[in-house]
Amino acid sequence: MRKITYREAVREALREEMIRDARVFLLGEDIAEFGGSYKVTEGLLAEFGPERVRNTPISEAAIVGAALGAALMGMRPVAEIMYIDFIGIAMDQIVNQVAKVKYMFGGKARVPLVLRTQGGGGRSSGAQHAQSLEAWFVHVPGLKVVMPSTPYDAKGLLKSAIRDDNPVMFIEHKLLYATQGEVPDADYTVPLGVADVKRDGRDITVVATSRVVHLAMAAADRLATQGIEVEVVDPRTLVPLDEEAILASVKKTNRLVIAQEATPRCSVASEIAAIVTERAFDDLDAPIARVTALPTPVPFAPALEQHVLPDEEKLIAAVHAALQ
Amino acid sequence: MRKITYREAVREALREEMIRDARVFLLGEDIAEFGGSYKVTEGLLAEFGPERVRNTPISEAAIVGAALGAALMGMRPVAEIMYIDFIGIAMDQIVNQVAKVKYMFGGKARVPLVLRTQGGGGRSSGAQHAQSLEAWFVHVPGLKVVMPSTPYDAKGLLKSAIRDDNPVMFIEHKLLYATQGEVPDADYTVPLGVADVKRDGRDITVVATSRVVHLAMAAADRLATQGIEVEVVDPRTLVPLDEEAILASVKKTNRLVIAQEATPRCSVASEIAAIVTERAFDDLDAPIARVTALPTPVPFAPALEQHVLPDEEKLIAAVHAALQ
Amino acid sequence: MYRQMARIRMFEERAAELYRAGELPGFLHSSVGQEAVAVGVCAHLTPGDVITSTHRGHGHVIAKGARLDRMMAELYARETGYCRGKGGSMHIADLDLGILGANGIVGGGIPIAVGAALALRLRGERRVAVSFFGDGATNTGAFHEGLNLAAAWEVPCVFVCENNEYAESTSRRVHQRVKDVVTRAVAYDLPGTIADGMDVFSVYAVVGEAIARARQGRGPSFVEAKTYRFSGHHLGDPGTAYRSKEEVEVHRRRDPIKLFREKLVREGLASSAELEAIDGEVAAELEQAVRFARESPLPKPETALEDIYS
Amino acid sequence: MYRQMARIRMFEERAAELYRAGELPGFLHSSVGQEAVAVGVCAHLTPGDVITSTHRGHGHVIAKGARLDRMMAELYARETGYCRGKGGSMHIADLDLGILGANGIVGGGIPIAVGAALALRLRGERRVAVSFFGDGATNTGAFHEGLNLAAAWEVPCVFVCENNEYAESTSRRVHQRVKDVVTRAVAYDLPGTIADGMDVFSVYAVVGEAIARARQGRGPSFVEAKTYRFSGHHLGDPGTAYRSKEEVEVHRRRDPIKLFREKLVREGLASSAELEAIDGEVAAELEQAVRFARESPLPKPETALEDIYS
Ligand SMILES: Cc1ncc(C[n+]2csc(CCOP(=O)(O)OP(=O)(O)O)c2C)c(N)n1
Ligand SMILES: Cc1ncc(C[n+]2csc(CCOP(=O)(O)OP(=O)(O)O)c2C)c(N)n1
Ligand SMILES: [Mg+2]
Ligand SMILES: [Mg+2]
Repeated sequence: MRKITYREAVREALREEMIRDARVFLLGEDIAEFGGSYKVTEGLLAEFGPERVRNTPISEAAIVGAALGAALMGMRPVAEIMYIDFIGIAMDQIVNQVAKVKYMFGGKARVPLVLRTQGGGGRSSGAQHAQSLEAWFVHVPGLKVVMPSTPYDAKGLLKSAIRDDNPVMFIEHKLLYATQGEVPDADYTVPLGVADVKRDGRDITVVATSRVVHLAMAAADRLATQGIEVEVVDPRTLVPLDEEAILASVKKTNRLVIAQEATPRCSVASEIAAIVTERAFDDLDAPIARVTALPTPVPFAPALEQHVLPDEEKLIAAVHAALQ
Repeated sequence: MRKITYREAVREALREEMIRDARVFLLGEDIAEFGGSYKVTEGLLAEFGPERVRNTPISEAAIVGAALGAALMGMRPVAEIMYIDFIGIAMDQIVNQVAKVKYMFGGKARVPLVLRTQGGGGRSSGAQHAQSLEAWFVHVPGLKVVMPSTPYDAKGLLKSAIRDDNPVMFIEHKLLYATQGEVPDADYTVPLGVADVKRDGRDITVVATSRVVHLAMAAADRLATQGIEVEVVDPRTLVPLDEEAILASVKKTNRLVIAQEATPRCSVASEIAAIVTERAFDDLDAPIARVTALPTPVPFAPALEQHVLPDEEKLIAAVHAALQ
Repeated sequence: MYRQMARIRMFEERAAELYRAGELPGFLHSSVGQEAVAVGVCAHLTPGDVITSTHRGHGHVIAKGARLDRMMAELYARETGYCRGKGGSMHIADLDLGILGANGIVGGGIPIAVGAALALRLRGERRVAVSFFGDGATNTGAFHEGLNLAAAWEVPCVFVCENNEYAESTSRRVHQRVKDVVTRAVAYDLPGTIADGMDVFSVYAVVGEAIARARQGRGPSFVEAKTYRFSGHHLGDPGTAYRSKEEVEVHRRRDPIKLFREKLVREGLASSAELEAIDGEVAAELEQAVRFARESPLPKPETALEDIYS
Repeated sequence: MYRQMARIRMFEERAAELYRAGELPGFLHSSVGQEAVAVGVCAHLTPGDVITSTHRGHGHVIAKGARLDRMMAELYARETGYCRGKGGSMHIADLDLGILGANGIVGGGIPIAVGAALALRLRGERRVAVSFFGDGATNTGAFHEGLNLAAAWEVPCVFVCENNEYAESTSRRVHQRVKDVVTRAVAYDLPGTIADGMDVFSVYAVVGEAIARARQGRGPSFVEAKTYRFSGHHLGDPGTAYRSKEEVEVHRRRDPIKLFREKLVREGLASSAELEAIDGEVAAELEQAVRFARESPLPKPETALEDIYS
């Protein structure tokens, strides 16, 4: 199969859905001539023109609000928030309007809206350009939340998100854009709410999200040489969460490490830990461990950032501890 | 000891700290003549004048940003966000500025800022006036988070918060304002980061926050008549969290129910469940249960709201299940 | 138009009564005194046009075509209400009528209206969007971002500020320095006009131009309607802690319904008897609405879990 | 003033070199072309006055008194940097110098400056706050809420918009309709003036009045400095996808440092030799700064856990 980058995979999904459905359009800061901060939308202005690839002012609240208004009128906007770090500005619109209108209106609304954004550290971008804030959105009923880790998933999930009639937060990772992976030529989708077992293993389950899936895969390779078979489960969508897939893996391995780039408190890792203790307590042979960023803002200096973010070593140490 | 309401306790803390320290001042929407939406600041305009009790425009981002600027200059602002539901508008200022300036500046800043707000349902206020959003702030390093359940705690914790050199989210509950409790006449503080065992018991631990502490106490009374002795632990501050107090109780009772009014996913209940499975796995004789709001926006109709929010019955059922 | 104004006034007054009698849960923001704005604006709108409204939204949605019975049922938190009892007074919506919702967040509806207008523009339709909001809302970031975006994109949206001189208890003198709210239109290079919000003819004339402009693809514009709320911020606020009796009295003398009636009769457009007949019909409609609401079933508790996702 | 402009220019150019050589992590936003604004403004400020700055903040903080060595050390992510390597280019701050921080959030510093000014006012001090921001920032909610609050409270704050006609790649024609940014001052009933941001004398004169007003307790005001950035949005953006070579050329001809030199020499205020001597001193200071940075220790990894709480 051909290999393309994660960036290209996202772009292809946008492009193909724009061709497929005239109601799909894009809005966001510097997505037109500039092709977006991470060049995801490059070339789309030329192909679809300025009505469907719309540069906006620096107005994150209005970007989201306008996307909502357009969605309520039957369009299928895909809005981009340049960095997830800026999403606080749009938080009211996302949480009080986008997530709730359908419910508040007694069901009589459809909100086919995708909010694309990217997060994560590793580029010395500093505390306001490197966060992982998915937990906020998982906390809020009414939103779906997607975090793809591979080009294949990115393309297939984004297509599902655009075709979904609900608001979807689609969270990419800045360090993944240049990564490569196999992606079919033909149209396909990856359904929301279905986890993917990225590696089979019998000794321990590692549930990992976004870029940390790759750290987990690398750690699993190294652990395999020590005779430890790690099962790597990538939920891919955090809402809806494929609890059954996680529980099935834990029932098999009886040990669980949860790994993410976000800070620990009230995070997706906390949530998965809580679910598994609630629903598979008797299957656990060891405490559940979380491998997360340390609870600090993301520092600028590479040495500090590396210290704060999760990495292979930390994962391997957690696996060893859980196997004790 | 004299009894006063939770509302009066908060007001007394504000008043006494304003007398004690000229750097303390208040800002927020309708806090002056109106005395605030829930009448907490009533009378303070008359006593301290319009320079220190400042009505603001409807500009939550500017309220927080201005409070931060004043704090950086050595003042000790107490800002009010009328409903925690509106805090999305200030989210960027809180998370990217208030929580991070000290760190980003390499430690060279003090941010003695209190953000008072109130949350919670039970008054048919609808989905945009009844949320419990503390988890967002617990997720973010750099903030402290306080949720008092009694007049005594409210007064003592607010005084500590105002005297603290860090930003503190101080989250009250609208249904608690009218509740009464014993509060000493003399000056006292309740330290941040110390939980309170609101009721001793040997059979099971219920960790509960804010208004749900009272539901837990009522449930415990009823369970006591069935011979079940519930220990009710109120963390009081969520950051810093008194993990030791929770673990000590679990070590004693070996069973844990966590109860809160917020929605479940990535919540404080998830976090406490994760901590306890990490740190006291072997002490647990039963799965940890969470009693939370159902994962929906808060509905308007009383019958629906009641169905969604936690109550005594749900708590009692969870305790019974955990004791099975 | 007279009927619509009467429907709003009587709906608000009846709802206040029922609220005080303890029949309605939650809280209510009365638009009594501001009826001429809602009606003068919506008289220009077709069912295909859309509005976004506010916490003080009963008038807007009635003027835009909402049924009193389903509104009252919503206030009564019944299954037959516009939102199946899930929304309440602050969230009444009906997409089929072009009502994109009242809103509990001040300023929250403004960017939504801009997006709705963008959709109309993208599809080349000659429909328009109207966003209602108060003077207090013009201090929110959402207002600024929304109007700037509308101007930059030239979408068919009309911004109607109901300036009643207060945001809850906070006088405009305290919350903003501009003499007229309409001054803010300049910041977006938008046309802006002031209407007498107590005079439905004035509102009708001023807004007519703005809507025509939008419908013809000539871009957004701004209208400030100077009005006043006769009651407190919500039922429960007597509205006396921050404004004088005299001030309220002065405005009450320009009651928009009284002014309208007088004009209609003076100019021979309607007789007192005709107007009273309309009042009678509206009163009957309203009693029917209250009956409908009271007799409607409460939502089943389990329905709380419906309507979150499509 | 000449020295300050030279320090900024050379700092930016040296940092760009080092960045391209791979010595500096993260990303950098160069203020080359905009030096006259930073310098013309800060020439009025005492150490007790405070500023808030932006992602493009090197010029502001240098003009406000920051040391080049500690700045360079921060860009090098060293323990001796202004932020101990925790902040980087976008977060340089020194409260002792009245620098309340560069800022990675567009518009984020504006309300902070308003609050700082409020503190000065509450304490009755004659110090002032200045907030720098770009044209793009004037579309943010924070700008609107901040300026409105400053106006309502009459705090001693001067708002300085560096209008370089672009927000990243987005031309002002696309992101806002007003012909001059300063028009927006009207929305808050604030005095507003335009300065030629390529002419340090013009900036100095215009801002001088605004700062005097604030210092005398006569309230906030707004200055638009028309300027241009000679490089791309950040190092890495060639700045060519969205603007023509000709356009850049036209502006480069009005290089603020060149203009300033010419004027100084023409009017006999300084000789070329004197200016070159200054350049030489600055170059030496800068090399010293680079040496300091390179020789400074990296922060210890564990220090990542410090400085979160007091
Ligand atoms: C973002 C936000 N902040 C605060 C509130 C609380 N609140 C509700 S109505 C109101 C005043 C609104 O004033 P205005 O826009 O003038 O409308 P009016 O009530 O006068 O019709 C306030 C502060 C809110 N609902 N939303
Ligand atoms: C809230 C927010 N949105 C978007 C960005 C990304 N961003 C960084 S600089 C910039 C453009 C800023 O334009 P302007 O205010 O004119 O300043 P200039 O870069 O021209 O100096 C953008 C969009 C950001 N940092 N913060
Ligand atoms: Mg008003
Ligand atoms: Mg610019």
